[in-house]
Amino acid sequence: MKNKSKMLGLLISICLMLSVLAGCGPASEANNGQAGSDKGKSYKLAFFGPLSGDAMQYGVAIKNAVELEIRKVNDAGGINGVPVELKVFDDKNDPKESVNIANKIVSDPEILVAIGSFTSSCSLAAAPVFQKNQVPLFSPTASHPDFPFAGDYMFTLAMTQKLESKKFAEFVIEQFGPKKVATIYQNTDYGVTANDIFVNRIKELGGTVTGSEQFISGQTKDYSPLISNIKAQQPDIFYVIGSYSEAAQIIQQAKALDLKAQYIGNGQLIREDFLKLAGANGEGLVVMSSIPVFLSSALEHQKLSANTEAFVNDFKKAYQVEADGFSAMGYDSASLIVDAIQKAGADKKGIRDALAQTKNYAGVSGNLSFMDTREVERSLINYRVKDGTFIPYVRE
Amino acid sequence: MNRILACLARNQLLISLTVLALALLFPLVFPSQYSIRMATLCGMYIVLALSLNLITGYTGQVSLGHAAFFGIGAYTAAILATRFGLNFLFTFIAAAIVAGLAAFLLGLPTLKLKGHYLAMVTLGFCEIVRLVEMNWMGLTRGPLGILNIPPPSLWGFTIDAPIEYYYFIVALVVLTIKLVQNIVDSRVGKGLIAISEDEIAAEAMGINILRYKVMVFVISAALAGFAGAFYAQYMSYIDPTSFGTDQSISIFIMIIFGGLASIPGTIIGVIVLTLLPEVLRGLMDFRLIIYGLILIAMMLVKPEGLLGNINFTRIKKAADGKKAGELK
Amino acid sequence: MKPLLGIERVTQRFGGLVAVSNVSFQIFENEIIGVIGPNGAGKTTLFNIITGIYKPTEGKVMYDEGNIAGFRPHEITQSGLARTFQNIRLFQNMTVLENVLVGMHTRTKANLFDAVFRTGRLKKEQLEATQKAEYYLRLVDLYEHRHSAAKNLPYGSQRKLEIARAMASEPRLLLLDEPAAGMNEQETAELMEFIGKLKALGYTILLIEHDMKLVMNICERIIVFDHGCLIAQGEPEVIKKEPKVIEAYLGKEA
Amino acid sequence: MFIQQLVNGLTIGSTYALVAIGFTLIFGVLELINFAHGSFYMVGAYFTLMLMLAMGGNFVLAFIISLALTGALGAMMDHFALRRIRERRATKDAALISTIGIATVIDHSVLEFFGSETKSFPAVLNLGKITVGNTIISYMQILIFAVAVILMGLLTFILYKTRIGKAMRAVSQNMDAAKLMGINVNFVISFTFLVASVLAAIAGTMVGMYYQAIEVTMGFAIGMKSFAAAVLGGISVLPGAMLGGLIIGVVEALGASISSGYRDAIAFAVLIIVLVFKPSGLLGKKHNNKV
Repeated sequence: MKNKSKMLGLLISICLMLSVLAGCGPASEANNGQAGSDKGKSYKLAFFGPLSGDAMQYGVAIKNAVELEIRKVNDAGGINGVPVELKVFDDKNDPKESVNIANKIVSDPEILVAIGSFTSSCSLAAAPVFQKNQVPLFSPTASHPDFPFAGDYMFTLAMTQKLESKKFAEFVIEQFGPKKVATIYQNTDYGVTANDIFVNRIKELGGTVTGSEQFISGQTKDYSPLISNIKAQQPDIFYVIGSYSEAAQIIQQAKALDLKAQYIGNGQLIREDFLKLAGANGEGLVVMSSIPVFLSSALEHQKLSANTEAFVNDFKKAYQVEADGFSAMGYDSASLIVDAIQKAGADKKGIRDALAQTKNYAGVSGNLSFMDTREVERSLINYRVKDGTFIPYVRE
Repeated sequence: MNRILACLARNQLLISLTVLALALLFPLVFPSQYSIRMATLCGMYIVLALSLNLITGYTGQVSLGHAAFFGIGAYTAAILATRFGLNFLFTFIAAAIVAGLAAFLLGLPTLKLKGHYLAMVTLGFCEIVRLVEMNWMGLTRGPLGILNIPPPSLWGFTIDAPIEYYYFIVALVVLTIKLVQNIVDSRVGKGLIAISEDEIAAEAMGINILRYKVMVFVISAALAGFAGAFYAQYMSYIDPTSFGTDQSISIFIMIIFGGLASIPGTIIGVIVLTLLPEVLRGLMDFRLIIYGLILIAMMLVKPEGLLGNINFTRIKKAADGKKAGELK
Repeated sequence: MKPLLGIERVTQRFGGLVAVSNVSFQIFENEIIGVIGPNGAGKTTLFNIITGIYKPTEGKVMYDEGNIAGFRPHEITQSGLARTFQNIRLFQNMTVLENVLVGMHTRTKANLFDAVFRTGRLKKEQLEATQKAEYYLRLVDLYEHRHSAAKNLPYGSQRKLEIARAMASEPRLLLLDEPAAGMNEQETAELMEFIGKLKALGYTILLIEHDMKLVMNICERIIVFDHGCLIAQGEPEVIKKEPKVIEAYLGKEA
Repeated sequence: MFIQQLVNGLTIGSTYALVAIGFTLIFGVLELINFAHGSFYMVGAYFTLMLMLAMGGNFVLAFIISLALTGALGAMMDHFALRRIRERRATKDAALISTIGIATVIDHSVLEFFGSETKSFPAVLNLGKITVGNTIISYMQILIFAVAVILMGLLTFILYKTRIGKAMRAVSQNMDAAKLMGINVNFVISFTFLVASVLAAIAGTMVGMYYQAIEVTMGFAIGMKSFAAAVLGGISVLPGAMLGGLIIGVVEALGASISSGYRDAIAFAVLIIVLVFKPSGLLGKKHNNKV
């Protein structure tokens, strides 16, 4: 018994020593980017996002889409014959990690552009590092209004909440008239900003806001106290701002408590899992979104542009899973960067300028153009849930 | 084994000087921004872990709310720096004072609680502080966090290059070690250790238990506030997610892993546990499973931590005593 | 002669149980008083009342013209009462010397400020304290073991260390709770001789003890407890013959 | 509206009580905060769901196998990770860290095999609901409350009426003395972990059925609240877990109706205030220190 624990102890300490030595060694990036391209001439890009932890599903979807575009470009001989190499990092959706990775990326001068991160708080945390080192940071999904202003090397493909929520409010008033609106929103940077802008715009357009309830995601599964509050205010419209799993549970509990109102949601809900989770309770839900939907159930009712069609099929073939709005944004980010490198070559400042001039680019995630403040302008695409699927919204 | 310890103990001063020299040379040997950044974070966590060790290691009071004071310090410094642009002397000291005050207000009524009850109160307090940071939009901008926190600056000289931050935190670490050592090696320190050994006997020796516990709680919180101020001005962006109970628990694991009531143990524990996730970064998904397994294995092999209850000063005195004994 | 300590009609109830009922007695300077009585007679409870661990349900503990009943234990030690415990309560992982240094807590003044800045006062005081502590350790001849951990000492030495630690707070009244418990013949004799030395040094001692030989030889006055009441008080010879005492110990003749 | 919030509070409270009973059992017998308890709650729910999907919706069988699996996992945890720490007389913190390690391993293994998206839990018992005035109470809410009471009763029966229960109480009083009395302490403790893990699996499955959704983070979310409930009620006192759970649930619901953001802050503030005035919890026995 005695020597067994000695041996185990030895094993542990060796493993620890190794890990400490390896850790302190000169910055040993875990290079698990694209296999194949030699160390020689190649355009190096980096991707960082949540590849583990609770936001893993979103990060992986974007990474796959980016790799899909880069594989396509490399198969077609790379950019003017030079292959593209992608280094991938996992920031666990933790701002501290994103900054660690940002420092790692800027330490390698060859990396031209960094794609990431998924959430605004991670992208905001990493922004100063990239801005100081003049390396363009292109986040496919960061929708925080401050992000484009964190530096002139910052780009995002998502319409910031300032524009998106304003358009949502205008849509609601236009479709349902100046009614009584109640909101329930996730206490994250996305949720708080989206709610504030939406609520102010509703008031500006003459609607009345009966109340806004807030919840901390991951803190509890029971929203009944908040729903009972809202029910007492008898709203006509109930806008749920949260992830698809939270929204599904909120809607399910609201229906259980007989909250009678027109339920509306935003782009985060457009997923197969939402329909499964919400089930029958989802019927009649109206969803406003600035990013497209590629769910197979919704595809029959929709006519897609040629390149979107190709993307959806390629993604399904490569990863046996449905493409979603996030992966579409990832794909567009990669193709925009590739075009910019084509124009400006391996010069970061040139790439930045090329990206800034993009005007009504017919991307896979819809037609978009960069305003001079590097914010993105998009048109809304809206849906209604009917018989368990998203169908294009049509005024009833 | 104790022969090695005795020899280590005898030339304690020599070893700590060499370690300090190594620390000073580190940025020249590993110049990349990434390694300097990791070393700076290690330094910050050492200050945090040493301050927690004062409460849990030396005074035996389990506190799972240390990240609350870390957060309070960070937010105090961030708010003062962004709104009033004060130099770092002011923001750091203000952060320490506010964190210390919070510890006093929490400690006075609750420090009569024992063991798991105190652990729960501190855990609850940490969650309350995080929720206040999340909801008090006017002060902390809630989940939006505070942006562009200016780097520490004093009379025109600003610290912003990674290497400057590194030497700044090394100085803070040395200060903290000296402070903890001085407290522990004094009459006050002996009183704290007596409390951790046997409260009833300690009180019978005339030690005012509550006053000592509140005092050590306030000092340790002030140090955590100090580290928080450094974190805020180093990262230039903070939000409530990094000051939750999971952070408290990870600091707690570091001191248990390194060894309670042992300054070298805490330092090693912090370095290993801060670098481990980085080293395992390559394994992407299995990283945290392995982290958990290492924790379990470590507690099986050495439950008292790497350098648990090895008190070098005592070994040194015993060695001198024996030598003196032989002479007499 | 003014009594050093006066117990006036002290009663202690735990729920329904009366552990100490209406006890009064006095202790004078430089006396050695023994407290005897069968187990559960309330001796240690009385001790805990005097040293502030329990606040008496009724009654007063007069010390220096003030009623110290209900004071916190550390206040009572500060005012000059020191105690040992029935089941040894040493600081196990601290060294022998450190245990005694903690005992001197009330007699040393270095505060947090001194500690942090290692002021001259701290160093000077630490030196003096160490010398005084070594003096006490020589008294109980534990000087050689001063750097070993308290938990490694044999049982008898741990008892002596606890007494040395109590003496280190320079008390006017020393309360010993069964100091001879678990000691063999030879150790008890040494203890008896040591307590004699303490009397010569001017200490006033109140001790609880079951070892009749020790009590009868060393104590000038004996107080007998039974079922929480004080049933007898006086010189050893008188107590030996006192019928109530014999009855309490040996039970009624058949 | 107040009654509705009360009903909401009692439901949330009974889910906390269900989990808190497990905390109190482990703490009562071992004086150990079992940080992995939340993970067993989550893993129990996942086992039930996955088995049910694999066996074509046969809920009862899936449920029973899940209880067995989670119970075995609990006993294994004690046998491999905690037993040696006990034998080496190490500090309680070492065991605490070990449970944190186990929680990390379990959570991330589930994340690895089942992915991080929320899984929908089919509504096995669709019992419908009744409306009293404008308050809506679903039968499922009553069922959860009833199960919590039944489990507590069952556990009290085991502890006070069976031989193994007597052994568990003996171990909780004094482990070494229990050994001398010929009690196989390691078996008893592993059995305690088995019972606690089964309780956690029951709680996880009930909550999964009621909310019709489970996710990996559900364990951590409820872990802290139910530990607070166990402490509020007076840790190591069984009815205390029930009482503490209900109080925290109701306070949280009422707090949420005042300001949804500070919902949990209010619950923890109440806990701290109670502990300040009653240091060993509401039903906890005030143990005076034997000198």
